[in-house]
Amino acid sequence: MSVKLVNPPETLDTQDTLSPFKTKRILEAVLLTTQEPLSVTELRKLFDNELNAALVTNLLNEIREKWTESGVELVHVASGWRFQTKAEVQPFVDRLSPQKTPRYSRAVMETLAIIAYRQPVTRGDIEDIRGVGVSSNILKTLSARGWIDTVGHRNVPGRPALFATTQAFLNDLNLRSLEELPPLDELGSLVEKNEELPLA
Amino acid sequence: MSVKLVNPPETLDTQDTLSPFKTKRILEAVLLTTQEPLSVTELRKLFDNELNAALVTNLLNEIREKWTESGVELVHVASGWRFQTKAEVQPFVDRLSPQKTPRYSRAVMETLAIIAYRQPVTRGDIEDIRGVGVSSNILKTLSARGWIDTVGHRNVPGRPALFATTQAFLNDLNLRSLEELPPLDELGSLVEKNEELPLA
Amino acid sequence: MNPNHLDSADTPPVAKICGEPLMEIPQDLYIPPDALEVFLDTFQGPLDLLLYLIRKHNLEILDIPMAELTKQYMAYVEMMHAEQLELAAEYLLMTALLIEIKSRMLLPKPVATNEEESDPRAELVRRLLEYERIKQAANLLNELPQAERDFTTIQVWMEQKTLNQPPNISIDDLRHAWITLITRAKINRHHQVSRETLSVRAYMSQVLRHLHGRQQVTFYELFSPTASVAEVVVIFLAILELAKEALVAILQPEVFGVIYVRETSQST
Repeated sequence: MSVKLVNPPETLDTQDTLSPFKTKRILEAVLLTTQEPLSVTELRKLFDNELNAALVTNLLNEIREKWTESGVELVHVASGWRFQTKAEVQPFVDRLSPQKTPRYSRAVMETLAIIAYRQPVTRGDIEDIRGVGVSSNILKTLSARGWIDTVGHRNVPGRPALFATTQAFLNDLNLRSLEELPPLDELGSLVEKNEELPLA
Repeated sequence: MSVKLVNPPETLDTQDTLSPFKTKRILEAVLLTTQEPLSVTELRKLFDNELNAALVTNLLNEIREKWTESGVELVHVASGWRFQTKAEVQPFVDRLSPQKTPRYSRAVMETLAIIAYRQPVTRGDIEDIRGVGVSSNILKTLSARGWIDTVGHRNVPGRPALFATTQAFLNDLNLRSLEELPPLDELGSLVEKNEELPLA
Repeated sequence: MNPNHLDSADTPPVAKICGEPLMEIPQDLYIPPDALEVFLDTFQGPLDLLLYLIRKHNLEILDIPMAELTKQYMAYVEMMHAEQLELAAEYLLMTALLIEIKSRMLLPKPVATNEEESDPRAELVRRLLEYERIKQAANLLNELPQAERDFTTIQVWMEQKTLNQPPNISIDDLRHAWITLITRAKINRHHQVSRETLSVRAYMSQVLRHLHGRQQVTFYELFSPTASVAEVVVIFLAILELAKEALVAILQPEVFGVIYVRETSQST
C-alpha cells in the first residue's frame, strides 16, 4: 500500500493504488451517506476486499478520532459503524421538526425489557411477569420499530411465537451486544429469609 | 440520566454566548441529519433568530470550505443548503449490498401517514398537523411513486389541491382497503400521554 | 436532556382527584371511590399495585393485611367490570390468589412438606420480585440513549441512489410515523379518528374522484347498485361530510326533483 500523501484534487479512482488518505475519504463519505450501520466486512467490499479487516478498523478509528471535536460522532454498534449526532445536538435537531419522537408508555417499555432480558419469551411469559394481559398492539409497536421479532415457536400446545430483540434494537440503543445492557441489580428481598412466618 | 452528557471541550448550551466555533458545529451537525435542504431562515431558528442572516451565510461558507476535500460537499440549492455525496463516491456506495436501500425521510413518512388517515387533505392541512412546512419535494416524491394523487380542490381562496392515497398505495402495502390500516385510537395508548408519569 | 420519565425519584402524586394531588394511599388502604378510576390507571395491573403497596408502606409481604387488601381488590373489580372486563379479570385473579394464600395460612401446616414449599406466599413473592426487577430494567432501558429521541443518525443526500431504488415501506412504517405524530398531545385532541371515520374518509376520496372532470352527477349515481347497506350509509356520510367541508355542493333544482352533486371547485 503506497502511502503517498497527495494533493486534494485527486480523483477517487480505485484503479490507482489506494492511499490511506483516499481510503479514509471514501469510508467517511460512504458512512455519511448510509443511514444503516456498516460492518467492516461490508466496508471491505467497497475496495474489492483488497484491504484487510485490521487496516479498515484502524482507518475507522482514525476517522472517529478526527470527528471527536464535532457535533457528530462515528460510533460502533451491533451491526457496524455509523455516524450519528451527539446527544447535545439533539435539542437543535428537534427544533427543526416539532415532532417529538415517541416516548413509549410504561406498558411498552416493560414488555421490551422482558423481551430484552428474558429472551426468547412468548406472549404468555410476558403476561406472567407483568401480571396483566399484553395487547397485540404493544408487540406490533415494538416490531414496527424493528426492535423485536419472532425467532421461533415454543413446542407446546398452540405453538406460541417466541420473541427476541433484534440487531436494530441494539443499534438504536447504541449497543454492540446484549451483554452491554445495563445489569440488573439483585433487588432487596421482600421477605426476610430466616424469619419465621407469622400468620396474618 | 442520559449516558453521554460529557463532551470534550465545551458543551453546546445555547444559554451561553454562541461562539462561531459552537455555531458552526451545530450547523454542520444539523445539516448532516437532514436530507431536505434547509434555508438560512430555518437555520436561524435553531438559534432563536439571535444570529443575523449574513453571519449564518458566512458560517455556512466556512463550513463549505472545510469540506471541499472530502467525499461529501455542502451545496447551496434553490431551497437552501444541504450536504450531498459527490458523484465520484457513487460507485463505492453501489457496491454495498442492496439491502441498504434508502428509506424515506421522516417528513415523507409522516406526510404519507396524514394523507392516508385524513384524506382528502390539502397541503395546509398536512402542515397544520405536522406543525411545520411541507416542501413540495415531499409531495412530488409521493406522487411520483404513484401513492398519492389530487382528487379535487378545496373551494377556498387559492383553491388548494386535495390529496388522497391511490389504489397503487394499497397494492404496494398489501392492503385491500384503507380500513385495514392500524386503527388510530388504539395506537394512542402506546406513547406517554403527558410529561408526568406515574410512580416507580 | 433525556429525563427519565419512567422513574419517579421525587415521588409524584399518585393521582390527581379534582386537581388535588393524592400523595399516598392511606394506611388503611381505603381509596375514595372517585379516586379509584384515576388511581387504577396509574398502575400496570394488580401485580404493580401490590408491589406499590408493599414498597410504599415498607411492608414485609408477610405483614400485608390480607383481609383488607382482598376487600380493596374486590372493590376494584366491582368498579372495573363494566368497562374493562379483561383488566377486572386480572384483579379478580389476584384477589383469588390473596384469598387462597390467606386461607392456606389459616390451615395447619402439612407435616411432611418442607417449609419453604409450604409457604403459600413464596410464589407470589417470587413473582413480585421478578416484576420489580423488570420494572427496573424498563427504567434502565429508557435511560439509554435512543435513536431519534436522543440522537439522530446521519444520512447525507445522494441523488442518484434515491432515483434508482425507491424505498419500500410497510404498514409498520406508517404505524411508526403516526405514533410519532400523535406523540404531540395536540394531535391527539384534534384527531380522534376511529375506524368508521376512516372508511368515511376513504369514500370521500372516492366520491371526489368520481366527480372529477364531470359537470355534476346525480345523487344516485354515487351509490353502486351492488353496495351493501353499510356501504350505502358510509357513502352517504361521506357525501354529507364533503358538503360540510364545502368540497361538494348538493343541488335539487326542483322540489322532489333529481338531486345533483357537483364539485364546488369546478369552475361554473
